[in-house]
Order: sequence, then C-alpha cells, then structure tokens
Amino acid sequence: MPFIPQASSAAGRVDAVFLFILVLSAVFLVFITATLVWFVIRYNRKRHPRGVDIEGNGWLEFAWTAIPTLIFITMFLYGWTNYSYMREVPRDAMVIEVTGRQWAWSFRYPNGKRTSHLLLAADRPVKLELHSLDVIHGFFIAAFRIKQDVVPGKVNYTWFVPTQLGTFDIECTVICGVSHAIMNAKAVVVPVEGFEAWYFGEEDDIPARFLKPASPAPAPAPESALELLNRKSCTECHSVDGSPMVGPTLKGIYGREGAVLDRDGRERAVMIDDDYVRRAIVDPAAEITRGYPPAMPETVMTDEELRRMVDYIRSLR
Amino acid sequence: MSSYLDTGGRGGIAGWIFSTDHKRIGILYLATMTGLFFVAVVIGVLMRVEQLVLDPPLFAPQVYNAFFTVHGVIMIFMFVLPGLGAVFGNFFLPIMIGARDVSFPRLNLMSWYAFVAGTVIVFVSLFTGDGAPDTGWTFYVPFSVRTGTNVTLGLTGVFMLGFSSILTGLNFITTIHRLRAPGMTWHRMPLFAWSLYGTAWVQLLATPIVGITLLLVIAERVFGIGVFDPAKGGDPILYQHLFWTYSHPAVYIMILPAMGAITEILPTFAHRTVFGYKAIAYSSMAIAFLGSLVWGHHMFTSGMSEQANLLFSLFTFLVAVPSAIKVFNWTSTLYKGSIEVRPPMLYALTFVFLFAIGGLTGLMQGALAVNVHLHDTYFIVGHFHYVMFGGTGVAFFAALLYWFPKMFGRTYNERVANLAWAPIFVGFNLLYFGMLVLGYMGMPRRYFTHLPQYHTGHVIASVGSFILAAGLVLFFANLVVALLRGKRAESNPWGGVTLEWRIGSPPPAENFDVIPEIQGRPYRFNPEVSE
Amino acid sequence: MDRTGSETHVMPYRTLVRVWLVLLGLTGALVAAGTTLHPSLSVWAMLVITPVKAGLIFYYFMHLKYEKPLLTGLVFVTLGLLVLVIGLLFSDLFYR
Amino acid sequence: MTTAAGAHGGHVDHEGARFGMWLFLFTEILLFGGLFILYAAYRARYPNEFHEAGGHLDAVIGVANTVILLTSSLTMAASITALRTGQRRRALASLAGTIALGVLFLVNKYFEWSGEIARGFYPDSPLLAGRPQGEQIFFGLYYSMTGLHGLHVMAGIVLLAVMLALVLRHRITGGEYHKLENAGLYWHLVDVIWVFLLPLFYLAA
Ligand code: HEA
Ligand code: HEA
Ligand code: HEC
Ligand code: CUA
Ligand SMILES: [Cu+2]
Repeated sequence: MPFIPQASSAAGRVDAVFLFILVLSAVFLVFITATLVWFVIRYNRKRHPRGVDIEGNGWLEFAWTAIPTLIFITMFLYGWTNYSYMREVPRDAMVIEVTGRQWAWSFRYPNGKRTSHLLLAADRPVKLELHSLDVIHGFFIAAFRIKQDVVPGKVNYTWFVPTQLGTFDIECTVICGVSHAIMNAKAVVVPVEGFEAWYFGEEDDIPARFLKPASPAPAPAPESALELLNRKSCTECHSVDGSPMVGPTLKGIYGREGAVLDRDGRERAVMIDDDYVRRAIVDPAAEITRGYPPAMPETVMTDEELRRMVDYIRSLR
Repeated sequence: MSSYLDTGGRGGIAGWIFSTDHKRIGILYLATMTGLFFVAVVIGVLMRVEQLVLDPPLFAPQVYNAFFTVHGVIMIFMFVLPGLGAVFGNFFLPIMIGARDVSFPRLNLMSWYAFVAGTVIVFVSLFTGDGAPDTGWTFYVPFSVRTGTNVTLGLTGVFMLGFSSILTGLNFITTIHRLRAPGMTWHRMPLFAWSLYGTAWVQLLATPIVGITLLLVIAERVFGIGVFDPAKGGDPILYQHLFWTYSHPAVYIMILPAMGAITEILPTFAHRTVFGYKAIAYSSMAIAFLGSLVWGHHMFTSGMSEQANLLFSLFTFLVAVPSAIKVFNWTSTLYKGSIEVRPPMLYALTFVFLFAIGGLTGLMQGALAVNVHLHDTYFIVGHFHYVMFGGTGVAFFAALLYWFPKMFGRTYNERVANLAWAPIFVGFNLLYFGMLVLGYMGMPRRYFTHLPQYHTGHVIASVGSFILAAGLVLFFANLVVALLRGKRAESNPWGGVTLEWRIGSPPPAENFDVIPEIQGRPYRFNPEVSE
Repeated sequence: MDRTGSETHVMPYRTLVRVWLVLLGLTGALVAAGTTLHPSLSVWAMLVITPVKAGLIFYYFMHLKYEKPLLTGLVFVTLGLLVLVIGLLFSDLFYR
Repeated sequence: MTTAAGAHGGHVDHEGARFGMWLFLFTEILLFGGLFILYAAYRARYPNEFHEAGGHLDAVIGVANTVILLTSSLTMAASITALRTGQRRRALASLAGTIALGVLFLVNKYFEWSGEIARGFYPDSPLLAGRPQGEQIFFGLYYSMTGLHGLHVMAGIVLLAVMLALVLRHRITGGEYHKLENAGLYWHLVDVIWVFLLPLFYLAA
C-alpha cells in the first residue's frame, strides 16, 4: 500500500488480508454494477416492452448462497490467522509500560527510564503493556498497523517488531475528552546501537538528536509543560482540570491564599506564589496543604524543568 | 370517499397530532424526521468546514466534540432508526396487507409522542447544564460517567426514543399477525411487510437491553451506583458488550426496511415479478436473527478474549451472506424485465451500488487482522455513511419519490429529481470514498483537527460534502414545490400492483371500502406471460 | 389438550391453589438448599428450582398452557435469545 | 395497554390485545435480562465477594416478600376465575387483596432498604468504599435490580387499581374480562422476576 509505510512486522500481514478482500470486493462490485447497467440497457422498455415473470431458480439461489459463504469463510480464516500472529508475543520482547491519561502518553522502560515519546530499536520485538489512569484511550500506530484500547482497571497489550527506521505517529483513537485529537506522540525507530547508547546512558527523556526530522513524518513538537508533568508522574496525583485526586488540583491555585501545616503541625496561611510553588515541589514535606496527606514525593529535576513547572502552574489560573 | 388529508371533524393541527390514523402518524413522523435530518446535516457540513480551517480551529474542540455527538445521536436515533419503518411502514403496512389500521392505533400515536418527547429532551440537554454531551453517540464509560457535560439528560432522551421504537415494533408484529386481509397468507405478503416484520422483532427484543444499559449509566452519574466504574470494580468492557448487543442489531433495524422498500421499487419499474420471493423474505429474517450474534465486531481491539474475537468475526461474515443473497436477487429481478428508469428507480439502483460498497467495506472491517488497523478511524466513518446514508438514506429518498404521489396526491418534476441525482452521487462518493482512504492512512475519528499528512484527503471530502449539499437542496426543493403546486397525481402513476396502488391518491381515510380478498402472489405483472 | 386460547378456558380454583402450594413448597426447598447444602451444590439447586418456579407461573397463572403453540414458541425464542447472548458474552469473560 | 381495534370502530381483537401484551412482556424480560447478564458476569468474576456481601442482606424479608408476591399471584389469577364464573364480589375482593399484598411488599421493601442504608450499605457510601470491589458491585446491582423491580410493582399496583375501578363501574365484566387478564399477565411477570431475584441476592450467602 503506497499510502503509508509498512514499518512493522504486522504491517505486511494486515495489508495482505486487506488486499485480498479488496480485490474480491472489487471483482464482485464491478460484476454486479456491470450486470445491473447491462440489464437496464438490454431490457429497457423500448427494446423489451413486455417483462417476463420469472419467479426464481433454485440452483441459482443455492449457488449464490454457497459461493459467497465459502468466500466469506476464506476471508475470515485469513484474517484470523494473521491476527493470531499479532497476538503471540515472542519471549524475548522488551516490555515497555505505556500509560495513557487525559491527554498524554508516557512510556516506562524496564530499567525505569520514563519518556514522553517511544524510542525503539530496529528489528527488536517490543511488547507494550497498556495502562490507563482515567478513561479509555486507544493506542494506535498506523505505520505499524497496531491498535489496542487502553482500558482503566485492565492491562491490555500489543506487540510488534519495528522494521523501518524513522519517526511515526502515535495517535489516540478512543474519544477521551476535549483534547483527544491532540493526544499524540511519536514512535522513533533507531538502530540498535543508538538505542542502547541511550538506554544505558545518563539521559532520561529521549535526547533531541533522535527527534531530528526523519522520514516520513516531521519531528515531534518539543515537550509541552503538561507532558513534562506527565513524565515526572505529577499528574498521577494532581489534576490540571480542577478535580481533586490524591493531591490538590493544580488548576486555579496560583495567586490564592492557602492553609498549610508546617513540620511541627502548626497551621499557617500562605500566599501561593512562585516561591511557594517552588518550595512545595522541591521540599514537599516542609509545608503540607491542609486536608491532604503528606504523600508527595521529592522529585529529581533540572532547574530548567522546575522553572517550566512553576510557569505552567502559574498559567493554570 | 374523502381522503385522509381532508380534516373531517377536527381541523388544523389538532386534527393531526390527536389523530390515530396510521397514515397521519406516518406523515407526522415524516415531518419531524425530515426537520431533524436537516439539523444533523447542517452539523455534518460544519464538521467538514472545521476540517478545512485548522489553525486556529473555527470551532473550539469542545464544540466539535458536541457536533459529532449530536450529529450521530440525531442521525442514528431520530432519523435512520425510526427511518423507513416509522414513515412508510406506518403509512403503507396496513394498506399493503389489506387492513384499515394497525392493531393498536392509540399506542401508535403514543409512540410518536414518545419520539417527540425524547427529541425534545435531547435538544434541551444541548443548551442546559454544563454544555452539550461530548461522548460520541456510543456513550462509552467511564468517559460518559466522568465528563461534566449534560450526558444524563441526553441519555434520558435517548431512552425515550428507544421506548418509541419498541412500541412501533410491538404494533407492527401484532398487526402483521392479526390483521392480514383474507387470503393474504405469509407468502402472499409484499416483501416490504416482510422486512418490517423482521425489523420489528429486532426492535422489540434488542431495544430493552440498551434501555437498561443507558439507565445504569444514568444511575451511575446520579447515584454513583458503580456497575461499570473500574474504580468500584466494574468492567467498562461490559458496558460495550451491552451497548453493542443492541446497537449492532440496530443497524439492521436501519437497513431492513430500506431493503424492503427497494424490493418494492425494483419490480415495479422492471415491470416483472420479483426474483426469488422466498429467498428475499427469509433472508430478512436471517439477517434479523444472525444480526443479534455479531455485536462483538465493534470491540475487537477492546481487550476482549481472543476466543470471543474469533466467534464474532466468524458470525460477522455469516451475517453478510443474506445481504449478498438479496443483492443477487435484486440484480436478477431486472433480467428480462421491461425497465423504465424513472426517478424512484434511479435512486433505487443507486442504493444497490452504494450499499454494496458499504457492505463490502464492512467485510474488510470484519476481518480480524484488518480491523485492528481500521478500527476507530475514518474508514469506519466512511463505511457507515455508505451503508446508512448511501443505504438507508438513499432508500429513504427512493421511497419518498416512489410513494410521494400516493401519499400527497401530487406529482413532482421528474426532470429535476433526476438532475439532483448527479451532484448527490458525485458529492457522495467524493466525500465518503475520501474518508475510506483517509481511514486507511490512519486518520482517527472524532478528531477536531488532523496531522498534516491527512489534509489533502480532508479537503477532497469537504468539497464533496458541498457538492452533495447542493444536490440535496435541489432534491428537497423539488418536493416542496410539488407539495405546494404539484399537479394532481393519478392513483397508479408507476403501474404498481401491490394493494396501495389500487386505492385512490391520496388514500381514503378508511383505506378500503371493502377489505379486498387476496387471490395470489404479489408482483404478478405479466400473469398471462410465463416461462 | 385444549389449546383454543383463554377464550374458552377458565382456570379452576383448585388448580390455582395447588400451583400456589407447590410454589411455596419449592421456595421452602430453595431456602433449605441455600442454608444446608454445600455452596456449590446449592447453586445447582437454585439453578434448577428457580426456573421450575418461573415455569409454573408462566404455565398456569399466565395461562401459557392453554395458548396457541405460536405464543409458547415465541416465549422460547425470547428466552433462547437471552441464553445465546449470555453464551456469547461468556465466550469473552471465561477466556479473558 | 390500549384496546386493540382491528379497524376504526370495528370489533375489538381480544386475542390481538393479549398477543400485544405478551410482546410487551418480552421486552420486560429482556430489560431485566440485561441486568441478569450483568449479574452473571460479575458473579463469575467476584464469587467470594458476592457470597460475603449477600450475607449483609436480610434473607427473612426476602423470603417473606416472596411468599407475599406468590400469594398475590394466586389472588390475581383467582380474581379472573371469579369474574368469569360470575362471582363479581369475590373477584373484587381478590383483586383488592392483590393490591394490598403489593403494597405490603413495598412496605417491606421500604424497611429493608432503610435498614441497609442505616447500616451504611448504599451506593457511594463511605462504608462500601472501604470494602472489596466485588461487594461494591454487588450492592450496585442489588439496588439497581430490586429498585427497578420495585418500580414495576408500583406500576402494577396503579394498573390494578385502575382495573378495580373498571370492575366497580361494570366496564370489566365476566364477558369483557380481557383487560383484567392482561393486567394480570403483567403482575405475574413482575412476580416471576422476583422469583429470580430471591436466590440471586438473598440466598447468595
Ligand atoms: C445501516 C447500517 C449498517 C449496515 C447495514 C452495516 C453492515 C455491515 N457492517 Fe457495519 N457499521 C455500521 C452500520 C452498518 N453496518 C455503523 C453505524 C458502524 C459504526 C458504529 C460506530 O462505531 O460508531 C459500523 C461498524 C462496523 C464494524 C466495526 C468497525 C469498528 O469500529 O472497528 C464492522 C466490523 O466488522 C462492521 C461490519 C459490517 C458488516 C460485515 C456488514 C454486513 O451486513 C454487510 C453485508 C453486505 C455486503 C457484503 C455487500 C453486498 C453483497 C454483495 C455485493 C455480494 C458479493 C460479495 C462477495 C461475495 C464478496 N460494521
Ligand atoms: C444516516 C446517518 C448519517 C448521515 C446521513 C450523515 C451525513 C453526514 N455526515 Fe455523518 N455521522 C453519522 C451519521 C450520518 N451522517 C454518525 C452516526 C456519525 C458518528 C458520530 C460519532 O462519532 O459518535 C457520523 C460522523 C460524521 C463525521 C465524523 C466526525 C468525526 O469522527 O470526527 C463526519 C465528518 O465529516 C460526518 C459528516 C457528515 C456529512 C458531511 C454528512 C452529509 O452527508 C450531509 C450531506 C447533506 C447535506 C449537506 C444536505 C444539505 C441540506 C441543507 C443544508 C438543508 C437545506 C434546507 C432545506 C432545503 C429545507 N459525520
Ligand atoms: C504521590 C503523589 C504525588 C506526586 C507524584 C506529586 N505530588 Fe504534589 N502533592 C501531593 C500531595 C498529597 C500534596 C498536598 C500535601 C502537600 O502539600 O505536600 C501535594 C501538593 C503539591 C503542591 C502544593 C499545592 C497547594 O495547593 O498548596 C504543588 C505545587 C505540587 N504538589 C506540585 C507537584 C509537582 C510539580 C509534582 C511533580 C514533579 C508533584 N506535585 C508530584 C502528592 C503528589
Ligand atoms: Cu486519549 Cu483519546
Ligand atoms: Cu455492527
């Protein structure tokens, strides 16, 4: 199929079934349309003023019941066998945990690295375990021909072998709210050496050099602040839309007055400003927001990241 | 004898909305449904405009989400589901089987009221509360439980619409069992009636299941009852099971009466009997039955067990067999006919073509491996517009053209009707074939925007929608003019032979002076010629 | 058996009372099974006794015994459909 | 249901009306069928929790209500027999008895529900939130199913009250008993549903 690359081991199989049904369908469509048109011309009232009441024909009825049934069953079997392949994960597949939430993806590798795009080694099988933190999402990489729903309370999986270097789109296919359409990410396939250099290296998120424009799709946008919060797991406890979770929502808190308990349990009023937010993130145990458990962990991050977080929380007013 | 259109005692509106005459109720449905159709159609075109103007989006994302939800809910629950059954079924079923009315005329009126009530509730839900529902017409939990929009009221409206559908089904089954004219055995019944019979059973037996499912979602939102909520141990996939247990059979509620109407039109204009009467009649029943066993094909990627996927895929292919049988019999019905391509016939032939494309794309989706790729993309959107608009919608137009002179006693301009066909056909295929290609490329559905690689496809589809719009405006303008200024119609303008063509146009209030005695099979156009 | 529909047939009190007594007896048996038997057995007892009770109500109180075969057939079609749906659903749930 | 008129002003098709009533009952069967499907699914998933949660219900009230409904079915059927054999007073008494039993059922239900609620078992309650998920589902289903059934009992009572009035006004008689018969069909179906609810919830422990 020329429209999209066949960039995984599954792609060829899916396309083969598709093509098989497409050709048969086209044959029958052309045949039926041609017959209809031919009859309309041949038996037009001008040419054929008297119709003939043919009531039916048992053999024909039998034929056009049996033949389509056989064809349909072939289609079914072909679709089924190739699907079975897509469900049988090879033993040596690397297991990556995918988490979907409104409205971003995050990926966790076996060694604990977290990313907001999916970096893959070419020709190495991968198994994705899909988790959702809120509603149902759909994990779809068109170029790989894989798709699986991401259902809360249930871990689904999918697997594939990426066979082509490049950057491919990850899209969410199940309506999950206002930003469903922009719940995108990139799957970046690089040679094994490059992958391992990153995997065993120091860098946390996918380094920029991998996200350089590669065929066929343009490079992904730089990580947004929300994506950063997702990657650092902040959104596991904080919503950005006002609903309370383990921790208070981050929406609309900036500029308000808040009540906190300090280390000795004394209550005190604070102004939620840059400084406070910074303290809350860097040293969460120092001041605990009233009504919430002292559950927030300390998170390692760069100054740049901290600055972006504070900016973002300020912007959520 | 005076026609049903003459307001006997009660005049004005009251004579209509309190009338229990099946013909008037059919017209009531026609009027309400056409109005709703236009609302939804305008929203459809607005969605096409949104896909043209991307940056900044013309409508906010939240608005777009409300658009496709409302468009889907109106089109499905208020247009194609009542569809040909509520309009032409109500109007012609009793006439075709030689009865004076349906079995329960008052219940019939009540079901129209339920329809209107449901519609009003849905529309109220759009403008009150915290905004119009944004879940899509499928209302998947847990999103439909969590979203802040006015889903509770919307679901209540849909529940009412389901109630209306059940009452109609109940009425039709009883009518067909009890009120056939003397001599009208099952095998002498017109095939439109057969298709309504199959449909009615689906309406009756499938609708309650979605009813209870939607009630549970409402209970979930209002009382936190928690039957589907994963946080409380519920299983969101069970919701999908129950939803599709109804909503797949529902697609056959949409298509069966359409197929029935086509089966009336083809023999009339081929001027010969229908080929394979029994095959067509029984395939309607087979579709109704097998159709209840395939719902899982909407859930192949949901994480359902592989065993279930296997069964559902197999059944999906089996349910396509009776549809194929119908297509082949329709084609053969033209063989050695004496064919006249007048507007109803033109649209009926178009139906066969478009439905075949829709059905064949359905086969692609039914194949497991392929479905993984196509699910929830524009390919699906293309498929169901082909079957629902190209199928049910076009059949609705064909039936309207066929029975219009009978229902209103006026003729329309046949030239204009043929002329309108061209933009409809061209625009339709640009629009929806474009969607099929987009879907194959990986364009997900329910997106207010799209990635750059899909833009060309979207432009083509949008242009198609504008052409289609032009055609439809012409089509309906023609009928409106005919209503107001059309010439008087004869009682049998096409040379049809089923019972409705033996009474006046418009039909008298009591349908028949004397209930006719039925002698032989329907569709005997050339009794003296035989082969 | 007389199957001309309920137009002609009137249920005698005697039959009604007998059916009622049997129903009460079955309810007692059900409770007994639930309290005394091993859980796995009592489930089976319920699966047998409950449909029998329902059947009795359908058959006598609701007059199904005296209706035309068409109606009886349709009742079975409806219940059969329900069973089919449950079966297909469990093809998912059991293997998940 | 409205009366079946075969034609405008024609004779009334009693058999058609009864047929229509049965069709309506089919829809009721499937309405509850959807809930039974859910029950089966969740019970297969949480057998122990369902067993445990069933223990929090009051089986005595459950059984008592079963006896009440079964008896009301008897009186319902008896009232038709009485009417058709010309014992009008007996028919009226029987019908009134049926209504009374229905009300009694609801009174029991009221006490049962308020008992559960007082003990903290209600949807979204803090008590339930702290218990295993299967129990939350059990109570979700319990309230949905008995609640919907309770609504049907209420509808049935109203329907029977109308029938009672019609008998009193001689609109329903030994010859014209069909409306009463159809109302009876509805009432019996409500009973059948309860027959299933009893073991599912009250005897599940
Ligand atoms: C009128 C409505 C209608 C009809 C009739 C159909 C008919 C069919 N549909 Fe469709 N379908 C929908 C409306 C309809 N559908 C809707 C609304 C959705 C989307 C819902 C949503 O998610 O929002 C959907 C979605 C849908 C899916 C799920 C896709 C997904 O989300 O992943 C599938 C999958 O199997 C499917 C399959 C089929 C099949 C196999 C048929 C068959 O019945 C078709 C049979 C017909 C033919 C096969 C063509 C004619 C036959 C011939 C020309 C004979 C010769 C051919 C050969 C021998 C090859 N449909
Ligand atoms: C019968 C059913 C039916 C019909 C006829 C249509 C008709 C149309 N639909 Fe469809 N559609 C659905 C049923 C239908 N739809 C459903 C069920 C969904 C899924 C919803 C969901 O996801 O939940 C959907 C989704 C859907 C989408 C996908 C949204 C998304 O996933 O992002 C789109 C996108 O373009 C679309 C567009 C259109 C268009 C352009 C038309 C056009 O064909 C309309 C063309 C007609 C005209 C343009 C007529 C113009 C006439 C006038 C303007 C009136 C003039 C007035 C007078 C003369 C009085 N529809
Ligand atoms: C394990 C859960 C958890 C994670 C992960 C977490 N938080 Fe918190 N957060 C909390 C809790 C609980 C509180 C309230 C108690 C407190 O003040 O420490 C809180 C408080 C806050 C506050 C103060 C809010 C107010 O209203 O005063 C800010 C700001 C904040 N978190 C930001 C972050 C950021 C940024 C991250 C990610 C780097 C993060 N949190 C990660 C649980 C978490
Ligand atoms: Cu996430 Cu759509
Ligand atoms: Cu389907």
